[in-house]
Amino acid sequence: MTYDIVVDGKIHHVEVTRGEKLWSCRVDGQEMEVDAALTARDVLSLLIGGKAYEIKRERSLQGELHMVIGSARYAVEVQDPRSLRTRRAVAGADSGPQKIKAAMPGKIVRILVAEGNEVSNGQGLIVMEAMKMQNEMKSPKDGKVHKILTAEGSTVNAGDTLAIIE
Amino acid sequence: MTYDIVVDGKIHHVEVTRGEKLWSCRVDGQEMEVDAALTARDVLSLLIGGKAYEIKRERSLQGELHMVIGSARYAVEVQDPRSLRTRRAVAGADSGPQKIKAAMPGKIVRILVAEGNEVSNGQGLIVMEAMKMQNEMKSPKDGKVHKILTAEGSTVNAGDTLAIIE
Amino acid sequence: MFKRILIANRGEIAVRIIRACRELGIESVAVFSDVDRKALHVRKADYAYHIGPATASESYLNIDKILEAARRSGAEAIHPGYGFLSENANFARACRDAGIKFIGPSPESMEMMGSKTRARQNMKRAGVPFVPGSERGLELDDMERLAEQVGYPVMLKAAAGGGGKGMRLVSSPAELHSAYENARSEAQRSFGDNEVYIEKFIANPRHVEMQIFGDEQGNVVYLGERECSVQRRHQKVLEESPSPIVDEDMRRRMGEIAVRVGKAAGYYNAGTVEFLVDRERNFYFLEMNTRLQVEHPVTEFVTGLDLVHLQFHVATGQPLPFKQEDIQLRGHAIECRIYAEDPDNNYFPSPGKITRLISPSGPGIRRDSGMYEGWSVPIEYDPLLAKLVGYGEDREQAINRLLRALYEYFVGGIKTNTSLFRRILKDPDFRAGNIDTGFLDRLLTKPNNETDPRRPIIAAMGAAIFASAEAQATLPGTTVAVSTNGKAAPPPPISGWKRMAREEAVRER
Amino acid sequence: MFKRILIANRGEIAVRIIRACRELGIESVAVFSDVDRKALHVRKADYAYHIGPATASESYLNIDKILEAARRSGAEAIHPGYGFLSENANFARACRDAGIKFIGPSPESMEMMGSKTRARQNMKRAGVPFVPGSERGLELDDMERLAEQVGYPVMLKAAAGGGGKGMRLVSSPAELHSAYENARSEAQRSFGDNEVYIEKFIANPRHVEMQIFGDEQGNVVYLGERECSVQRRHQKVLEESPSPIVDEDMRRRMGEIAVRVGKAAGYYNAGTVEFLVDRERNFYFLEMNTRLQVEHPVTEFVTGLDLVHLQFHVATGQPLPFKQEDIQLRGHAIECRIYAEDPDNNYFPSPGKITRLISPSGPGIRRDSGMYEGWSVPIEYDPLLAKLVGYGEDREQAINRLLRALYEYFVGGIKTNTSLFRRILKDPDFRAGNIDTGFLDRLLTKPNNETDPRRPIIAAMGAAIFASAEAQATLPGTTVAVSTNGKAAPPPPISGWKRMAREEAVRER
Repeated sequence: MTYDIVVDGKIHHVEVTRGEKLWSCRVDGQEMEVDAALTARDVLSLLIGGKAYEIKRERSLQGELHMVIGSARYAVEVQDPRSLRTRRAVAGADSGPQKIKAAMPGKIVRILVAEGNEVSNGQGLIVMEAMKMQNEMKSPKDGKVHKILTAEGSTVNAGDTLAIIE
Repeated sequence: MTYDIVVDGKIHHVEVTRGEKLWSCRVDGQEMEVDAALTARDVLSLLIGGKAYEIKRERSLQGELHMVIGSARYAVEVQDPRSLRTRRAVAGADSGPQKIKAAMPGKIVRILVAEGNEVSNGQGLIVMEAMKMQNEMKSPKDGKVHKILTAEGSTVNAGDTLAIIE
Repeated sequence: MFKRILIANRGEIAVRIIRACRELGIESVAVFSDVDRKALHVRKADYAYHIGPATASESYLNIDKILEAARRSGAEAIHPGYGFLSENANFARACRDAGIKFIGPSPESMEMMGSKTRARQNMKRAGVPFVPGSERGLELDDMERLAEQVGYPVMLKAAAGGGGKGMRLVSSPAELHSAYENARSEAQRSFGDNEVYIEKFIANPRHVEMQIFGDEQGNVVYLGERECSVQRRHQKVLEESPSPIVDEDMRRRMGEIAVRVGKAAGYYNAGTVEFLVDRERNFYFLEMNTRLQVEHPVTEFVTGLDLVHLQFHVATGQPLPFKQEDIQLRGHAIECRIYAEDPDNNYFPSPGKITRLISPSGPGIRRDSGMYEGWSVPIEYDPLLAKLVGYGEDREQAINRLLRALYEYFVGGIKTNTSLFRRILKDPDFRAGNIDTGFLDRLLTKPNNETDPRRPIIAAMGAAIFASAEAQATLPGTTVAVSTNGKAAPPPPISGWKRMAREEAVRER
Repeated sequence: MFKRILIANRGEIAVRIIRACRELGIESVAVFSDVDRKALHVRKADYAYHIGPATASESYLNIDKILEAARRSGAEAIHPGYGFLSENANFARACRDAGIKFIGPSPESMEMMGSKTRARQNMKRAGVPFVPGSERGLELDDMERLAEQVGYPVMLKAAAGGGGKGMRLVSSPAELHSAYENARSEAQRSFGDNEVYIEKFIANPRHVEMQIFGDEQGNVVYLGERECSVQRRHQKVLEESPSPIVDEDMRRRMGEIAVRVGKAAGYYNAGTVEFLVDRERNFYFLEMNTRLQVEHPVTEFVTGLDLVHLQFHVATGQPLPFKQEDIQLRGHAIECRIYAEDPDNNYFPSPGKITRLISPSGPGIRRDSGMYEGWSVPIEYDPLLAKLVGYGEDREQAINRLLRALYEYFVGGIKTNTSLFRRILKDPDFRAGNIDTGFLDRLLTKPNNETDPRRPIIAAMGAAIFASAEAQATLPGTTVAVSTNGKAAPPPPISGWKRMAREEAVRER
């Protein structure tokens, strides 16, 4: 089977075919014979020419798919080559308006910018308190505060959009 | 709901009804209010008047159901009151012919009795080797060797009947 | 020994105390809020009582409800753990009035030490060295005067404080006013007491603390120091014992002063005396924590003692079972605090359901955990999930064992800060013992390049094999819908896998 | 240090060695048979090579295949673990010839010690005390003569033997003949060598062994004893250090003799000298094990050392990093060998799928395990699943911590012998240190009444609640079919539970 797979924003073209004992894999044109075994739920053991890899699959609360190899974690998106989402996924990172979302429920302690302000990548925008900790949410890019969608003291839920940077 | 539940060979009549917060339970006529929560797969937490019990459910390879409480393990059979299996389960223990079964695959090293021999409870019948260990299978009761269904040196599978004591 | 003890806490520390109870044949009584019915400490206890809603003030911080649970359960003693009511003298007194033994120091010692300014006065009399600053809470104008006097930068601190709450660094007179107001309001919010005092700020000090232990006969011993300089936002992240800069002589001097502090406070049970250490290895009294510390396991590893067993022992009124000279320190131990927070997202808390948990074990590894697979981390409480502690013949072996254990540790479904510890433990400065309270902030500004060019390709292949094996159960050619199903646990292995398994089974004959 | 090491073993010991490799930055190479593709040691290693079918003689015991894997992987050294090829001098020699470092003693030392009779001769010269008996394998008639001479009861032992294989107790001349034949055939089966020798039988001795460690410079030290008297069918079940009957003086005398044994054999790397101890605490040389022992973790706990790190270190040709007087023994450690066997069914092996695994951790607990949830224990190999080791300030605390950990340990789907350890650790004789090699057989004849009259009722209630919650997803009134579905993992929680969960969710707001 053939997939376009986005790993940390970079596309890889992957073909996998299961043979009698091994899988034949072609990644970005590179051929490999792989001994693959599911050892436990969401845990895949790969042997490639003697080298062993354990891959743990995880879906986060936000629904992102991650592959964890040893101590490294990779955000992965498995794409139907015909779909268009891939390009977005790769391009999306920096261009266009960015929503600042609450990753979890909490309370807005302070808002550090106003609509229309110019902000730079990494600049603090909103201070939120959750799990007894205050956390500053920073701007993902250089740009302008298009909208503030919350107020100091208000309580927000996971996924709520708090501001939009364009 | 109502069940006849056999715990280590003894029948208990159990009625359970789930209420808003608690379960109402009646075991052998004794009433109890129980706070029950499934904490993990097959792990049940019960609070009965402050006393906490963690019950782990297990089905063995042979399909027996066990309830493990702390360090104690109980063989349990959940019965539809209308069925007859209960009585068997309770009575069965000592009466009638008993099959000596191989609990796992292995090799028959020695057969210590012959058909027709009188045997007493706990007397060695067959020596089997598995997992690098020799194990003697003993008679479950006083009786007579009705049949020997295996031979020295033969390999047997789990569940094979090796002998019958009557 | 007590027959039954109530643990007025939750999470890993409640589990750790329940374990000590079971080891000593003591029945344990857990308490839980609405969101903790399925918490691990409830699963492990012999008794468990519901004490109210998630909000701590209505459950774990509610003295009446906890004493009520103690009465109902017939507990003879209460262990407060750390945090919550552990340093609340009113609670200790309420226990005493209710005829229930509070496992900790007397309310009087707690009060004396609870207010930093009063502690300071008492300690000064005992000849304990201090960082120059105010003896007590100050009004703004007095504070401005004193700040000029000791010289900027200065640190503002909440008198009732702890754990960085209500602390502010002020590097110039211009900043003093707003910092003062913020510190007061945060102190008020956090401790219901807005008293704030001032201290000369020591640049990049080390934070070293001394474990002491006293009995009700007045004996006090010290059990070695802990280096706690690795902090983020004034919160300890990693602790170790011994400290890389403390030699036998310094340990003896620091220990004897800590014992003097304890005796001056009429202290008994477990306590910790915190010191600031400057570049010249001068140390200054910082504060005393009148409770069992989060990081007590590193001391247990190097002393071989069980501090919770010891707490129970002295709480029954018996004297310490050993003298100072019997303490044998051996080896090196380091603790990592595993938090539910996202290192890739500014360490933002990451509660939620733990869909997968693979835990390390093996030589030199101790794990004190409050989580389990399938449990949901509530948003209401401190995000500390577990403590991973490594022991070694020496510091290097302890570090290497921890790195090995962190490599094995996998918490799926939520984010944890395990990658942070890999960075710390691999850092050359850390490995050389060159750490101070500014270490971690400096480290986090460095780029993190833990990368193997081959790995992303393996990740892609793995994702494809997962997808392919599962796709074959559904329509061929379809792909795994990543966006859907995110919140639920991943679907069970389906026929694609089953077939694969069968093939393997055949092959294995 | 080595760059890459192959581990010629499986199960918990392979995992333990792989961990040591990772801790020291060494790449680990696992080998596996057909049935071990999914074994934990394969999951944890950096490299893994398939070496053949399940039958050990065609895989883990096959020298050519293992050396071939070593060549393919580029491993510079091989650690044999215990069992399999660990005491096979031909393998050690084959490694040497292949230019691969065998992590263990020289083949010459192994050969000298491998044959008990030759070891005996050498040790006698070194002035090591012996149980009276034959110097070497005997024919039946010589054996009858010698048996009369030393007096019955006597013990027959396989010269190449170990672990109880080929051992026979003979209490009267009448039994000698058949016992001799059985011992020879079993020895032949087990070791391919039917040489059998004879020894005077010491009634209810203790089995105490001394850990020694040597370097290639000829230095040999002892690291304290292990009491291994708790045995079933001559198989160790539980080991501890220190021994309840060994005081400092006896430890020194026993240790110095063990060092003499090592030096007489030109021994280096880890080794163990086994002694029989009679009621008067006289000890007699039994045999030397030229490998790392299963029970090495108890010594690691009391010495604070890592013996596998140390094995790597001396295998690189470096001298021991410490002297005898640097060894600091502290506290007490006990190991329980967790086997896949059924205590309620005559300890019959119980392989199969582990459907549920809840593992203990916390203070003073070390777990070296080769299993994981979802893994199937193969029938082809030794049933040792894991080792649970408890440390304490003293023996009592170590016992109590182990009991606590055993209480937390749950292995579902197969049977394990955890209940056996609860019986042992609660037994008054054991707790008093009154143990000998007959202890366990005596204990097992006693009735086992670990019963709480209330528990069966709770079990019934639990079963009913499980059934009721699940039944509601299917037809009301139907019950759980116990007989079906037995082999598969239990079905996932279904709507009965879901509803319950929802109700709780509501309640928790």
